[in-house]
Amino acid sequence: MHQLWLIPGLPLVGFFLLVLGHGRFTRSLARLIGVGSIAIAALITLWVALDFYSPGAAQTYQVELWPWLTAGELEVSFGLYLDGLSLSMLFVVTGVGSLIHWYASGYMWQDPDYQRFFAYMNLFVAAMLMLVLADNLVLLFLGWEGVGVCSFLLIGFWYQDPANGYAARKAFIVTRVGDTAFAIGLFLLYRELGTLDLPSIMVLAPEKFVVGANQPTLIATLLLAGAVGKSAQLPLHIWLPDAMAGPTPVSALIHAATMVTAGVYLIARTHGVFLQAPDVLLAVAFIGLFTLLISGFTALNQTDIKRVLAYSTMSQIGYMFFALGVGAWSESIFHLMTHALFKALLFMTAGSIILALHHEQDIRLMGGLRRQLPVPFWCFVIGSACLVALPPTSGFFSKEAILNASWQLPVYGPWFWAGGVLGAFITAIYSFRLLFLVFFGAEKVQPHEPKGWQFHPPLIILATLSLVAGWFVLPTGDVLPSSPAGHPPMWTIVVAIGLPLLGIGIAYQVYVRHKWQGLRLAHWQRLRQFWFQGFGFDGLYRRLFLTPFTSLAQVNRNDIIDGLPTLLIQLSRFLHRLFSQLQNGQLRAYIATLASAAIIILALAISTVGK
Amino acid sequence: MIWAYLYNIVFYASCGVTVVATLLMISRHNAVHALLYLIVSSLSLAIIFYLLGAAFAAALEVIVYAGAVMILFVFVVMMLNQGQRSAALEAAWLPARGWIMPSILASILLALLLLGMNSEHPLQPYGVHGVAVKDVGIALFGPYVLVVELASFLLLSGLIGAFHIARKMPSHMDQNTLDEAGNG
Amino acid sequence: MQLLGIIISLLGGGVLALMTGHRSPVASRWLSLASLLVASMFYTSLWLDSTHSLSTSLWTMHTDWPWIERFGIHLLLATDGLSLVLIGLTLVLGYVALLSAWHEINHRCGLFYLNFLFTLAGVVGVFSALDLFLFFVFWEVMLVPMFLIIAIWGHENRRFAATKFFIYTQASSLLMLAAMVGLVLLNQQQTGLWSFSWFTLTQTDTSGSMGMWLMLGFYVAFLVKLPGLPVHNWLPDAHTQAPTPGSILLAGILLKTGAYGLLRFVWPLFPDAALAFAPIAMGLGVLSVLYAAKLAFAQNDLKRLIAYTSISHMGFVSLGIFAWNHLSLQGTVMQMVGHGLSSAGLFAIAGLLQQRLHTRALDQMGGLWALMPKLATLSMVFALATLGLPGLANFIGEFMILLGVFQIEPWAASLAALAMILAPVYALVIMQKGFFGMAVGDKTKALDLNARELLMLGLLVVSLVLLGFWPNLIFTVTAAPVDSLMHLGKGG
Amino acid sequence: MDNQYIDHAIILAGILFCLGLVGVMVRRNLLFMMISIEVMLNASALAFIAAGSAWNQAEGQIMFLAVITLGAAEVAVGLGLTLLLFRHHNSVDVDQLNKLRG
Repeated sequence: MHQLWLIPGLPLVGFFLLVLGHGRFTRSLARLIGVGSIAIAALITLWVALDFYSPGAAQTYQVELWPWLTAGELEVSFGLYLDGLSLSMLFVVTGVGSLIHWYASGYMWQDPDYQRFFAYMNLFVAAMLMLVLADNLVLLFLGWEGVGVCSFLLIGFWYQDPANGYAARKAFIVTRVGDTAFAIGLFLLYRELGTLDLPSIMVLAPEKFVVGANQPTLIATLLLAGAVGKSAQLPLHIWLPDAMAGPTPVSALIHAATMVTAGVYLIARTHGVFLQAPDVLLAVAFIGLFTLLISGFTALNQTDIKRVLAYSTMSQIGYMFFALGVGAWSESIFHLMTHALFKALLFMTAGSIILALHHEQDIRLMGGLRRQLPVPFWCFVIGSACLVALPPTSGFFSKEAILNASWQLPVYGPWFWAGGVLGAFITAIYSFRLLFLVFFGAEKVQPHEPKGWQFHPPLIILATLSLVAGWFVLPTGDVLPSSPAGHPPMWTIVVAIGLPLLGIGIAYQVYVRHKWQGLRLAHWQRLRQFWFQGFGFDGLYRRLFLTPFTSLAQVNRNDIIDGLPTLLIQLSRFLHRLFSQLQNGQLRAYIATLASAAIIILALAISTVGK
Repeated sequence: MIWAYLYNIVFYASCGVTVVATLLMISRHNAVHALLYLIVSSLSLAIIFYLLGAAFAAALEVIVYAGAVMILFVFVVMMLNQGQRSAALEAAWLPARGWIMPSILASILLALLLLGMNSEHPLQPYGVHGVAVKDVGIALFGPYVLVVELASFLLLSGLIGAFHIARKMPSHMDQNTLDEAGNG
Repeated sequence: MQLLGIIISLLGGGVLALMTGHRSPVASRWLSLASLLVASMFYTSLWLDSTHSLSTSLWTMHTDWPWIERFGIHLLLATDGLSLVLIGLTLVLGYVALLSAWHEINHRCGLFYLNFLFTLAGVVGVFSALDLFLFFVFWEVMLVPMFLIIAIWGHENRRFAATKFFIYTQASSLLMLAAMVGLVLLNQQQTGLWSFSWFTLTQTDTSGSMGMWLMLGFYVAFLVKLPGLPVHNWLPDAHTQAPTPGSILLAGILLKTGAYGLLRFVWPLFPDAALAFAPIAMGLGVLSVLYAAKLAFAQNDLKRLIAYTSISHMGFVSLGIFAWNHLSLQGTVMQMVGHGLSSAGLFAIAGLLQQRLHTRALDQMGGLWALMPKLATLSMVFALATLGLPGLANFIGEFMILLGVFQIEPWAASLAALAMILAPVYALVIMQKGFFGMAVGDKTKALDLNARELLMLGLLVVSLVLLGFWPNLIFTVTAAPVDSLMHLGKGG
Repeated sequence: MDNQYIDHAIILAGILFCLGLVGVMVRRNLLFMMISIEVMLNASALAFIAAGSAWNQAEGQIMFLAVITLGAAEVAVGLGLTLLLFRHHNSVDVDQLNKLRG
């Protein structure tokens, strides 16, 4: 347990080595450092887990590395905190992370900036680990921002193309909006509870806050806004599809497994505050549900393979928010873990396909790849099965648990359950649409599969893991509040399994048998276009925020306050010209002014004499 | 009685002569005519002085003013005068329009002076007690007699200065201005 | 006594540099470096024996020699934790500016180093003078050489910028002088004795409208120096036209004198007036934070953009000072140090870019990452510091200021927190237009950093990260002085 | 004896003063301006005399003396300068002297 600081420390050391050794390390040495640091961190996590699971060991472990901020009554320490929740997150981050690094070492082999890539990846994992292991909200915020910066660096990794730069900045600024709300929530929390230390918040929150009072509600909403920003949920979700501009391993690691789940982790970690604000929990559920449905529909008609997976990630995280909202806390983390596995699998198989087709990402140009790319094909099938939650796979266990829990909710129970099942149905359609379009149908293009020991083993491991993961039991039981007990009626489970199968059938008919082509008719076109643009959020935000700000900035480029002094200068010059006319050298003009002055004075004297 | 009547006529006659002479003096083109009119007006002024009981002042006016100052003027005019050409030049410099603005100004000033001088509430310094001239005179010739002397020295130096400026004229006069003055 | 050593070694170094200047510029360069070294030796010895004495007494008195007996003016130099930290920052930035001036200044070097070291001496004097008259003298000593640096070694229309800078600061320091004299008279009426020393003047009762007017005199002078919103427009011009060392000095140190003045003079001397004036000042602070951030985004000239970012950061400082609780004051000190380091870095990079590309316009740059990876990564670090990335010094400063201000004025803090969104907008514009994207025009001859430049920027990056992870290095030193100032400011 | 003669004399002085003023303003020839100034001096002298005789005190006449001496000195210097002007610009137009303009 004492080597806990090594887990975030190793990737950080890896980052510094790679940065300082810029240009002097060979490619294989860079790979060794890059992948090695994460792999060792994963091993240490296992070692710590053994300690954790050993009987009689304390369920929580807190260590303070050094007193970070001490000012007056504010005591913020640079400390690590380990409990069931952070341990499960550690499994996800280091486990899936190391597999992705292993795969990335092969995927990015031809790229000139190989070392820079692994430096950023290591920094990212270090920041994510810091976020997960932080014992107070300020340190969590440090990890939170660090993760945001690394996602900016990695999305804009191929910086030559300005579009990537724009996507990176868009991601960073939109998440930064969420972070600002999170920061204001922090300030309010500190003002109310006087401390930012996580364990003590969990204790103080129930005592200090009255359930439903506006203080906890405000804090919970601000924390929710931060989580929404980072996990790309409804209002602040526009950056995730554009984030696909980064290399595929980046999308796999950051935009599927780890960073986007940070929001879920934050809500789970500060559940003490959320429990005091029930209507905010309801809002979380609603946000989850709406994101689930909207991104589901949008994914239906995307043409880029990575954008489909991006929207599917958004909808699966919507599921996790939905689970948190309905009070299924442990199930949501369980779904987080299973989703990390199969979504990373899907992204990496997509990566192999893209690499095989020389960076071709448009699924309309692919087809019939199941014979040329057997391994990616079977891994994709397993991944899609988990995504759709077919019975034996891990996806089934996590999604079923969430749907059952949603049924128990007193007021909105059945409605939530119905929304969730509808979401599952749409997920089935779009994921198998992707499968059929890419792997079935006519062979349009000649792929040549990248051989190499970095490509297949990680896929196979992940595939087996996502099949087996259903039976894992995460130690989050005692940390998070217990989810609602009780079993929903039998017919709900039958429906929950039947609908996805129905979806697969529909997808088969439409995309393999090419039936019901009517969907492509004109008046459907406008709806499909609307769905394609993600319900028009991008355009709305551009008109609402982007153009006014840029035009205001351009108009007031050299600021008007600067105009004041120049105005003063012009005024004095004008007065100077005016008075210089009076001295024109004409003697007789002077006598005339003399005479008129005399008149004025006399007139004044006479007028006053009268009084 | 006759004496009072005569006094009346002479007084107003000389006032009339002074005013008319000054008017003519201003409007003459020829410098010499203007000077002569000025002499006439100063003489009639001397008469008025006398009638007002200031015989000494009248004498001085005639001797110093009409005598010395005007003669000086005539000398200078004679020296500078370019004859007909300058008269024509004068005409050019005196457009009829030129008269309007100054005469307006002057008439306003005159009206104000007259208004100020009527007897009911004569124009006297408003709310301040001026020093009476008598005390000034006593002071002037009492302790400050030295100052009076100095003033006279000042006037003397002024005169010498003027003399010095005028003296250089012959040596610098180049040939053409001399001829021009000659045939004036 | 060490403080006097610092000031004299700087002044002496300047004069020596001048004398050797016209014979050989290199000698004057090494000489000024030597004088800086001597000064920092004095400084370290001062730091050592004041840290162990800080536990006992707050102040380490250096000199208290009578100067003008008639009005009770003494040469009173004393340092507490706060001025110690700021003098340290001055010396560090002195090294950075000197290194950046190594090749950039090549005509009239002697005179340049004279002005350079005189400005440093003036700033050290400002941070340690506790006699109001002496403070004013050092205030002028610091101002004139800075004006010369901009006017002689500046860029295209340096005359205009230098005069504007001079008029702004001079007019406001006149206000300060008037307020100073007014205060001394007020004190004389109340206590009957003439004294300019800070210790006695903090005891005078300055409530009522008279106190308010005197406070405003001081406040305006420091607001001009710390560019607050209505009187900030000298800074962008001064920065765009100043040579790189000039910009580093100006942004790194001279702006801090304004903030130091607010901390040391406005609140302790006029507690009630400052308390009454606090909401307006905080409003101004928030306004300048947001307005400058918006302006920075639209600039095409790199140095002008960085100048506006400085105004935005200094808006945070004025916001923090007028919240006047322990958190926001410690945050202000860290923000001053953090901003000093990060803006010095950014200006050094702007100078390096100008030397290589002969332009400051952002739209003529682009794709420099491939050509200059080291310079690009370092400017990335400074850009991240400017936008307040946690783990670097600026974040600690901003976070604690906002935390402190939130206790007093939640709305002001939330509005100022919006700057956390605007900051990346302008910081990443530098990276996007400058370093990402395709290379515009032929940049083949642009070469990467050499050892000297790497040392200079490395020094700054290391100190930024150091303060980001171990801010207590500064907080322990400034905890006691900030506490005493706070009690004074609360009318204690 | 402040009878109507005194009043009329002062009125005359006023008239003369204004006429002199007109002369100065109208004429461009420096000589004529000098002459008009003389007339204005005379007008003030008349006013002094009239006032002196009104209060029958000697001050009037002393001031008259002062006016006269002043007039004389002024004429002497003025004419000298006019000669200079004439020699330099060989004309007596006063408008030529406009070097001292703003």
